[in-house]
Amino acid sequence: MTPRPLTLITDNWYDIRDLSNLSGKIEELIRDANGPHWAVWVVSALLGAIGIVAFIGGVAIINIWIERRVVGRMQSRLGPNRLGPFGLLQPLADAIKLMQKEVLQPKAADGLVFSIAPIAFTVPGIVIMAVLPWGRNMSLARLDVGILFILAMSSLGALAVFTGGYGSNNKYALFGAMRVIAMLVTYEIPSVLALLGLVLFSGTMDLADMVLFQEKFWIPLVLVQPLPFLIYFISSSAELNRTPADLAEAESEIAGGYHVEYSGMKFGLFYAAELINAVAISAIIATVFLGGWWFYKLDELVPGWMIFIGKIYAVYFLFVWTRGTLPRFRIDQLLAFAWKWMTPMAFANIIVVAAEVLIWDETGASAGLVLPLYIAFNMLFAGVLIVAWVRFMGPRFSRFPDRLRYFDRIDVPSLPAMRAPAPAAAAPKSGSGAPARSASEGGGDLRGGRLVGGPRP
Amino acid sequence: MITDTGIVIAFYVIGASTVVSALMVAAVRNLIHAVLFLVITFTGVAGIYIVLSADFVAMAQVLIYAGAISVLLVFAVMLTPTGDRRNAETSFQAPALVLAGLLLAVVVFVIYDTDWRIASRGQFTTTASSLGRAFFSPYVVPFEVASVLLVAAMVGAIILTQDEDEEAGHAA
Amino acid sequence: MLPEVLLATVPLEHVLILGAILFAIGLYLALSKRNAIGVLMGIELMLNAVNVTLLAFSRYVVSPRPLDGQVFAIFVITVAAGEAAVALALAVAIYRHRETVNIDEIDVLRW
Amino acid sequence: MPIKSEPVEVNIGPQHPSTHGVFRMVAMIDGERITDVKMIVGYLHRSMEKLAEERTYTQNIPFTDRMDYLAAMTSNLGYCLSVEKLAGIDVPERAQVLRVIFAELQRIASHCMATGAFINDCGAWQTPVMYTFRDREKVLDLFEMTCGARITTNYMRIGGVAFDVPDEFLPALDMLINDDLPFRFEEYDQLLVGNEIILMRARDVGVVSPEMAINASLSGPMLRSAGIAWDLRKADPYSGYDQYTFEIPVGYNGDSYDRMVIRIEEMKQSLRIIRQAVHILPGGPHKTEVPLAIRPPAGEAYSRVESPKGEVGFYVVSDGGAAPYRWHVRAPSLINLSVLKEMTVGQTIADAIVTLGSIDINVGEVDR
Repeated sequence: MTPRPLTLITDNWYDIRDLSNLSGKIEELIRDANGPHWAVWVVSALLGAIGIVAFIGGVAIINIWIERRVVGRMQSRLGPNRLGPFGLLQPLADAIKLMQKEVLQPKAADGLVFSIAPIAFTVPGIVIMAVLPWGRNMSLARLDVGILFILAMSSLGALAVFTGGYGSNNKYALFGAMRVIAMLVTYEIPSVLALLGLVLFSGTMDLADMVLFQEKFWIPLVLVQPLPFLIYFISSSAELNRTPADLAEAESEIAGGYHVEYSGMKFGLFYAAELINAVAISAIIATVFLGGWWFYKLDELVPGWMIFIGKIYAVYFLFVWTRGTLPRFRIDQLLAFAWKWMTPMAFANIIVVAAEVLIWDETGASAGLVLPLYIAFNMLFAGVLIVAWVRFMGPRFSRFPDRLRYFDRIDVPSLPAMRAPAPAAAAPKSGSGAPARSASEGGGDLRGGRLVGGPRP
Repeated sequence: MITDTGIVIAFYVIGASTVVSALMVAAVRNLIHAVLFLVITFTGVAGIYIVLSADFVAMAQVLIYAGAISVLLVFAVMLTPTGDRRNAETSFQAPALVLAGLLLAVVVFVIYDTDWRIASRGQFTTTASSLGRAFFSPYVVPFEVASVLLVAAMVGAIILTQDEDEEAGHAA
Repeated sequence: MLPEVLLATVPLEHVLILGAILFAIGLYLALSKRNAIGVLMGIELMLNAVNVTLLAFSRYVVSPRPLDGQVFAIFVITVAAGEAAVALALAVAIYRHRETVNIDEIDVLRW
Repeated sequence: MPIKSEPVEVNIGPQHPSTHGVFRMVAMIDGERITDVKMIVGYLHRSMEKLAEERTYTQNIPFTDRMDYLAAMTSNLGYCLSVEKLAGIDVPERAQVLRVIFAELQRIASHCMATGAFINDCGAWQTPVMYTFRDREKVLDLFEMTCGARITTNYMRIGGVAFDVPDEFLPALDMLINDDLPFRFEEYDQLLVGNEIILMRARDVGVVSPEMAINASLSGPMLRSAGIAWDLRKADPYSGYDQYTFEIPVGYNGDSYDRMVIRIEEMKQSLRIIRQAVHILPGGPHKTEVPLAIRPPAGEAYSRVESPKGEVGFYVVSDGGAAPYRWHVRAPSLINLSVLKEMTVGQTIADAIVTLGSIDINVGEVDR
């Protein structure tokens, strides 16, 4: 895909508020020097690629530290703090350690597949970065079908995970691989539907145009589309294998899942790619929901890419937060959640959005009137939909568990040999429906609980 | 007419790698490897689409073929027992080879023998929105039929893979 | 400037030949593979080859509605997706009944 | 006709992040469902019961530390009670109360560990473990203050306790049980009890029916979760437990969730006991003087205490010599583990991990 011609910026090239000034300057120089016409493309592509790879390298290094520090704070401990100021050099030490380690490969592993998987896992996350608008004129490849590209690329990552899990010839790894496949098939649908609502509303699939839409109407789309934000956030955390849905690695169940056999830098690639993918998804959310490089008038003072990175890390913090807080779902619960909850909600949302777009187009009302109404309605709609779904489709356990029973006296049954002729003391042994309540008479105090005995049906 | 140097290079590189990986699909002995090579082929074909300036179709290709159909294939392969995961040929191998070769020869002959009405048109600038318009004005009936087809396929797939015991239970 | 080689164009014939090669490989796969899934892979490859051809015509050939080829390609992809789902469901169903996906052995309808 | 699938034999353990040590569980797995479980124990077997026959009664106390190394105090206590019963040794009043204080502190420490590790097995990313360890550390600090050790305390002695508590102990304890831990337990209540994901993961997972619990001789939270009110501190009081007011929380369902809630409630009850014990802590000696090499009269004795894991019993047979003739330990971890197969078959692999976590085994005690 050829990128669109870069708009020449009249600003000075050293104006770092917009890095496209630099590439524009270089383009100009090449034109002036009568260079070959394709050199412009090569140079600008190289510049953008170098910038993105540098950013990703920094991300892979620094995000380990960020994640460990933030989670450390959440877990009432300090996190890495020994190596360098605030432990900032810790990721470097980790990386050096990983590089030094021997790369083991199981004897029965499928060699080619085993080796390709970490690389194939890393590529999509990096490629996604190319279509993101980093500033008003800063996107390496401005695709008309940017959102479709993102969805296509993020679906490739799961196949790489499957490849690694299958190639390892390990049962745990195969479990992880199959779980990834099942989750991909399931979570692709709500995430596509969630983004479809946004595409409908903004009328474009171009990410740069979506940011411009949000700039034009002075509103981050998350306000207009709260439900897709939730759906996309949850389903992308499933695609990213992060903790509420990290079934593919599930350390406590399948001991690391698909990368259980990887060591050394191959494991390092998996680890780095997870961080890169997390940042890529955060960047997507920051672009389409939070307005990318635009933030009211701030983008005239601060370089757009700085605002964008700030938003990326705000979303990334949400990911770290959920990871540090929530336990994991079971695979059937996770899949059921996608099919029974998120997919119908996403469909309902699309219908609502389509109606809203139609109303807006037909009436031609001004944005200042329509958008606040839509915000209010959509927030209300999302809340009502979620609450109603919880009511009707919620899990079968009671919202709050049965209170325990409390006994402060236990009558001990005498042994048969010692038993008096008239066995007065009731045995604490119980039938299936009636657990012991021998102590409940007398001083037995049943504090504020329903006395419903026996196993639940 | 595609004349841009980079695109010309890209076409031949992508085309060669696509053909090679398609050949590997036929050649490798392990069905999973065949599926993985097929994914590379699909991605390569998507690259060809981009060269032909059909960006929307290319992305749909990656999303549907490389993302979804290959996953379905993987699923199906994993559902078959380990012994059946070979990529062997039937006794029709030689006739199939001859037939495919003959077909290729005939098609290539026809390609060179036909006088195509080639336009001197540049690349398409944007396809997504015009495709969308095409779907909703001249092609609205096929579009709806396609959606019906997909629903039918979905229902059919569900019915085919449903457990019969379960089915009986529902009927009863 | 560039050497002459790099100024070459991609003729329509080359794109069509690429499509033909892919189609031939797909045909070979579909006819010769023993595993039902292998056959299905061949069919998908053939559909892809057809799409390449369609898009090539859409790109090169004069037409009042130049995007028709792409529209048709998208319909082909749609049908291919449905077909893949149904065919894989069939493969699973056949495996469930006959405990094989070897198409040499699926021959109850032979006579 | 369902798709015929090949069951896979998966080794969960001995080196697995959630088997709490070197326990090994060979599971036949069909898809994600477990069809059969074989338990293999013994990787940590140190033949303590045999080694004890070569050592004096006092020398055997450290062995009990290393059985349930997460609840060393209660193991110490059970063993000392059995020898005291055998030799007819009286324990001073102060030592009795100190024993209760430390046993209940140990219960808090052990339940903290069990709860945190259980949520970790549910898949949380170390956060609950860090929270509960924070509180466990404070308890262990008190142990260190008193006897110099944190885990393998070796604190109880035949006839009393090894050392009297230092002067700074009681203020520190007072701060812990009145200012610190109550708020922490409230925090656990808010975070864990009623948490939707934990409910989804642990409700109706690893269910023990009351019959099964009694037939398999389960004890501790496992038994109480099944709805059977049984606690040795009430049923067979030792060390003066009958003079404290506290309650035994009992569940309804016998599932993993009930076990977790029961553990959290028991920690609160332990705080109650400690408060009363501090209140009545008398002066006097902390230990009856007994000879280092006790030679109890020939005979046998069995004494049991309610350890955090269940009923830990020590059976000592003396032939009149300086070493026990036979020493046997009823280890609650091993016996609670014996129903693992019944609890896990039919569940998914993820449920099995949760179930195992909710049993709260300690492989040091399982294998001895």
